[in-house]
Amino acid sequence: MGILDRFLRTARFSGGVHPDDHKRPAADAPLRVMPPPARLYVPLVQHIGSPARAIVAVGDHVRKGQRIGEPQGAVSAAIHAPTSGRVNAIGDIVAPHPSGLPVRGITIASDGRDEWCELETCDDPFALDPAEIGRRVARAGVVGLGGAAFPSAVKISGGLGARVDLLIINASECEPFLSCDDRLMRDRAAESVDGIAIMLHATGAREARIGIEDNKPEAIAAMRAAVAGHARIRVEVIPTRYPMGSEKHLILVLTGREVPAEGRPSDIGVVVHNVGTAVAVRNAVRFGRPLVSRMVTVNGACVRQPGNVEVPIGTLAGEVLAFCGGLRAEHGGPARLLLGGPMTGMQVPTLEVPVIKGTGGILVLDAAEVGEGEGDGSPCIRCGDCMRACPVGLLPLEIAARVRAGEVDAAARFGLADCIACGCCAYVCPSRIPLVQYFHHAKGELAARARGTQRNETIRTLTRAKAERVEREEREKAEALARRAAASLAAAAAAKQPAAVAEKAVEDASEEAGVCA
Amino acid sequence: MNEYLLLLLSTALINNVVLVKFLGLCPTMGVSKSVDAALGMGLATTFVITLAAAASWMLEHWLLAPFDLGFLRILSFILVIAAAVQFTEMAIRKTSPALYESLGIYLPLITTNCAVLGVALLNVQQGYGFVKSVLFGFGSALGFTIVLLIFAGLRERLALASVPAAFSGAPAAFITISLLSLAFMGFSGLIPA
Amino acid sequence: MLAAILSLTILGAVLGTVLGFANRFFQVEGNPLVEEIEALMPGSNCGQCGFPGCAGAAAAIAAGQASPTCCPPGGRSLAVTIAQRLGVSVELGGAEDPGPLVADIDESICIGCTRCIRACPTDAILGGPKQIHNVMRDSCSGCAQCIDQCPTEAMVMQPLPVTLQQWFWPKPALRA
Amino acid sequence: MSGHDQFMPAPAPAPHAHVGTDVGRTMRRVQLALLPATLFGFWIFGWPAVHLFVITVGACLLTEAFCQRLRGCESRLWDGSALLTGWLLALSLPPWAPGWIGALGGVIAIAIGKQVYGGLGQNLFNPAMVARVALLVSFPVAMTQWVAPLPLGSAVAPGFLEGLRITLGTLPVPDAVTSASLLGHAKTELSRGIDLAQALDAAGGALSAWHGARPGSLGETGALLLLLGGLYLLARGVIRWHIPVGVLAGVALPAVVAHAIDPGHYLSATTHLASGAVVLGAFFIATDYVTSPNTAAGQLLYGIGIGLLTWIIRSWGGYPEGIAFAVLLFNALTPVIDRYCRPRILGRTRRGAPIRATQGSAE
Repeated sequence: MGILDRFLRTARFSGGVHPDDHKRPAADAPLRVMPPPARLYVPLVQHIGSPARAIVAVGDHVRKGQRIGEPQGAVSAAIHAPTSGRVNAIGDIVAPHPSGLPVRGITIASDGRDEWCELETCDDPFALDPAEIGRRVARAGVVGLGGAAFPSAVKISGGLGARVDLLIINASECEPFLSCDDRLMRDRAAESVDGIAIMLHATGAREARIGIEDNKPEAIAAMRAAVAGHARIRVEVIPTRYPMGSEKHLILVLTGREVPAEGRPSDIGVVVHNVGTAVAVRNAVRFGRPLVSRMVTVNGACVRQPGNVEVPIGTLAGEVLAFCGGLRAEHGGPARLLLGGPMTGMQVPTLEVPVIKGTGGILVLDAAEVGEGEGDGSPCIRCGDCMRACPVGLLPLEIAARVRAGEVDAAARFGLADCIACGCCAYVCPSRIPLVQYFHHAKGELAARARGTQRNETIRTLTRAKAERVEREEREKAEALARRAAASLAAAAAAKQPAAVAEKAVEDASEEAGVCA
Repeated sequence: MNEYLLLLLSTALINNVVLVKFLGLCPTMGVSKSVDAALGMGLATTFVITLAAAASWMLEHWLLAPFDLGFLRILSFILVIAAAVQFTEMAIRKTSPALYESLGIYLPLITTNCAVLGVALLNVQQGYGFVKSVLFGFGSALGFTIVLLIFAGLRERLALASVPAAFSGAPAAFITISLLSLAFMGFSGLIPA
Repeated sequence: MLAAILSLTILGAVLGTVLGFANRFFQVEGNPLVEEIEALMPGSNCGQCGFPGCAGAAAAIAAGQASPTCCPPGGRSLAVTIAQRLGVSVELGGAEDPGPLVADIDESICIGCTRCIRACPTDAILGGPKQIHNVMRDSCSGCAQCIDQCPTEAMVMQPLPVTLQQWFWPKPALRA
Repeated sequence: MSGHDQFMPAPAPAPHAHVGTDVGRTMRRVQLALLPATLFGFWIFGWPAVHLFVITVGACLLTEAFCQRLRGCESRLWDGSALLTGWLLALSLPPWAPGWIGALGGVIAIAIGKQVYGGLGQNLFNPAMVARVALLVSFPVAMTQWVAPLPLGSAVAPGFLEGLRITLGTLPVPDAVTSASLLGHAKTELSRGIDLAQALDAAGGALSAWHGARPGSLGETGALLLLLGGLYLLARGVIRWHIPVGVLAGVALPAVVAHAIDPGHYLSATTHLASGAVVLGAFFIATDYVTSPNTAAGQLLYGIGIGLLTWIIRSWGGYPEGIAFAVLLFNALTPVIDRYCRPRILGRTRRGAPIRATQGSAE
């Protein structure tokens, strides 16, 4: 890549930051495969969308790869048993989430045999209909492995409505500390490219471009060698800058085109998949293997043996750390336990949280890596660093000031909805204002408000329906009453009996009505 | 031409109606919480002041002076101003209900905006001709609008600041406008009177 | 003196006429605000606001006699929607807002009398005679009309539990 | 593995990394950049200037401490912001001004200019300029009494105690050393109907301006040293070029044009740039983060506006120097500028609407 080309690509989006990447030595350590632990905790929602529904019962025996959760609704993903064993419990487990709230999940006690269930293999995936590939991917419960965990089948075939002519493979891995994609490309380059070829076939795109940041020369070399035979797949080296791995920014750098706000990449004929997802798709289509394990980077100054590990889904973070030699207490000991990278990852309060499909890293950072230092507590001095760091072109300081004052709507007018929560602003803030928390809070507040409005809407409809029903019933009763009264009056008149009987009938009818009302 | 331009500049900035003559402080403090409302108020007041300047000139020269009715000046001017304000209010209510609601009570209160009467009376005092009177009125109103806009911008930011409880609200606003007035003193002497 | 009286009279008459015509020209229909607000309210006429029904509350809010926050079933979202429509700011009371309250039935005490079912304006309570009743949380407006009906005090109002999907970061604590 | 107590109970939001800057470092860098010019000023104007500087900075720090105490918030006296405010104010005062001017200025700057709004980061106007303008308007005589340079160590320079007495006002400033600043001199001569070419010849020409050996405030004399400090701030990334370049261009461009048309009435661009507080203002005062616009376009506009207004006030206004007024006025305009100069959001047009999707082949 020429210097000019490099410069032009860098200039395509303003903002972004260059954090210390901390990728080595973890990225250079060989890939390890972790055997299934004694107990696995598999949440029923590991993806964006509706939770899956458990289709096994406590006490059932399951085999590895057996479906245990059925997708619900249009955007959802199936859940599979990560190893063979017995279903121990179906209930609440601690979610891998900073809130520490429970999530519904299935606990499996491993029988130690780790035997697969019957798998549907396919020797020539390119002979398959794209829709069939989509179905197989959906059946395998594959979700985007870059972190967002969006069900992949929706993006692979159909579902998007628009024609896709470019498939972009996101292998930029711009988050510091994480190297699972790097390692995957170094060790399984041929498999990745095979997966990309299958995706290319399924999406109907004309070409695929693999975007890799230039701080991963080994991965670039491995992938270049692997794509040698594929005319429609290209490896593109892109400058290292956070957040290069953001979908919209990667598209911008690779194609020069912007995804419209409030829109999706498919609006401009592009679809983006993570390189890890490509391998998962290959496994699903060629071997029928569902997504039951993933590559996880275990890193941070407090980890004894940092590196990349293939971990069964549902393994507790503490057990993965134990597999990596446990924690060390130097440098003041562990300061934060993170799932994901340091820029967007989640801090969790306990080691007892399971690895799920979207967990790309387990990091145990010390205070120095977190950057805890002096300066805490200063107010905003309007230096504008956040504005210059923002890769989307927002004014984080203005948005945060409005959220702080409780003016969430005013914040929304400053483009809150366009915030990708990359964390660049808070990373550079000299006053260390938790800007991202302000944005998360405001977005949550707006969402809660929208839910409230929706709720009020429903309740209003229900109230009207009931009021109308009550009114109708009363009217019908009154009519019935009148009919009966008239009938009995007529009968009385016909029989020339005293009117008292008719009155009695009216009374009876009204009593009855009173009871029913 | 140059003379008219200087008159406009001088009334708008150098002898600013709010910051130098201290007229029209009530709406300046009242309708400066948001820039949008301030702009609406500024435009409405501009319309009224310009109209009142023209009308008061005609009143003065065609009615009050010929019939020697100088003692009715304030009374009749207020009558004209009130009518102009009423007209503006109806027009705004029809054309922009949102602006009408955001201006609230301050819209009819343009009547008692001393800047309006002040400009009309100053016009008579200065003995300007018709065109100059209108320009004087328009320039003053322009100055009023500029200050209102700047001040509203400042107050929008002030609303986000963590002002100590003792100063929050009107005190901080008054200090701010006094500092703004201080800044406008830089214009003094720009055009020899 | 005569000139003064005459001139002011004529002036007044002329201006009055002009304004009169202007008034006709710029005629605006009556205030549609009340109906608009009423359409936003839950409509269960629960009376927790202290006004006679939702229509009464809407009129009071439009007239500025009641705060947009006066409707507990409508909660925050309703308050904000109304405040936006009125162009006023509301004090939402910050983080201590527990969210909407919904009815909940203590199944160990419920005797299945169906009184709450009849009282519920949104048909949010399921169950038949002599069967334990259940509240559909999504449909409960939080009007609390069922609470007084229950002979065994099995009905209680409780805040909606926060789920993982609904949880969001609290506002950062203010630093002095 | 006992993980429960090992990590913080209340998780913090992302990001879990930081670039490592803090507010104090920025303040220290600005102070470092000001140091050479200040020391030069001390040398030129001797002990009274040192005393005035100490009093002004001391008044700022005391007021800050008092206000923070009064507000009951945690003390942030040593974040350097009050020190910087006092420093800038001292640099803009006549070096031999009585001590109470400095003290009063310090109180005004911190109490009215800053703490009324809630302290650091909340103020709407530059505190130092608020104080300077308030003093200039209230005490025009004391604020325009300049002295000729009397370098430390020269025979006529007052000693430490003598200087203290001058600052405290018990010893009158000898008439022999009072003098007019270059801009003041030009203004007076012009008003007397004397051509500028002759007037400046008598004053020793404009060239002496750059090296500073001439009457003026503490901070206007060492223009070259201030320029050096400003370049240091630029190199360090503390400030960006838009505001300084805007201010300098805003002063210089009209000056070049006007001087070419009528040299007898308008000072040359070099004189404008080297005299008064243009360099100080361009690099240190107008660039105050809190009171200047955020976006590049806004900053450029703001800078040019300040420069232009400074030139207008200097050329036609009632005051010989206009930087302080110009800065205050554009501080007031900052929210309006910020409102209309916003960066474009990715995927949106400048007006905020989503861009239209363009289907088609990549590149």
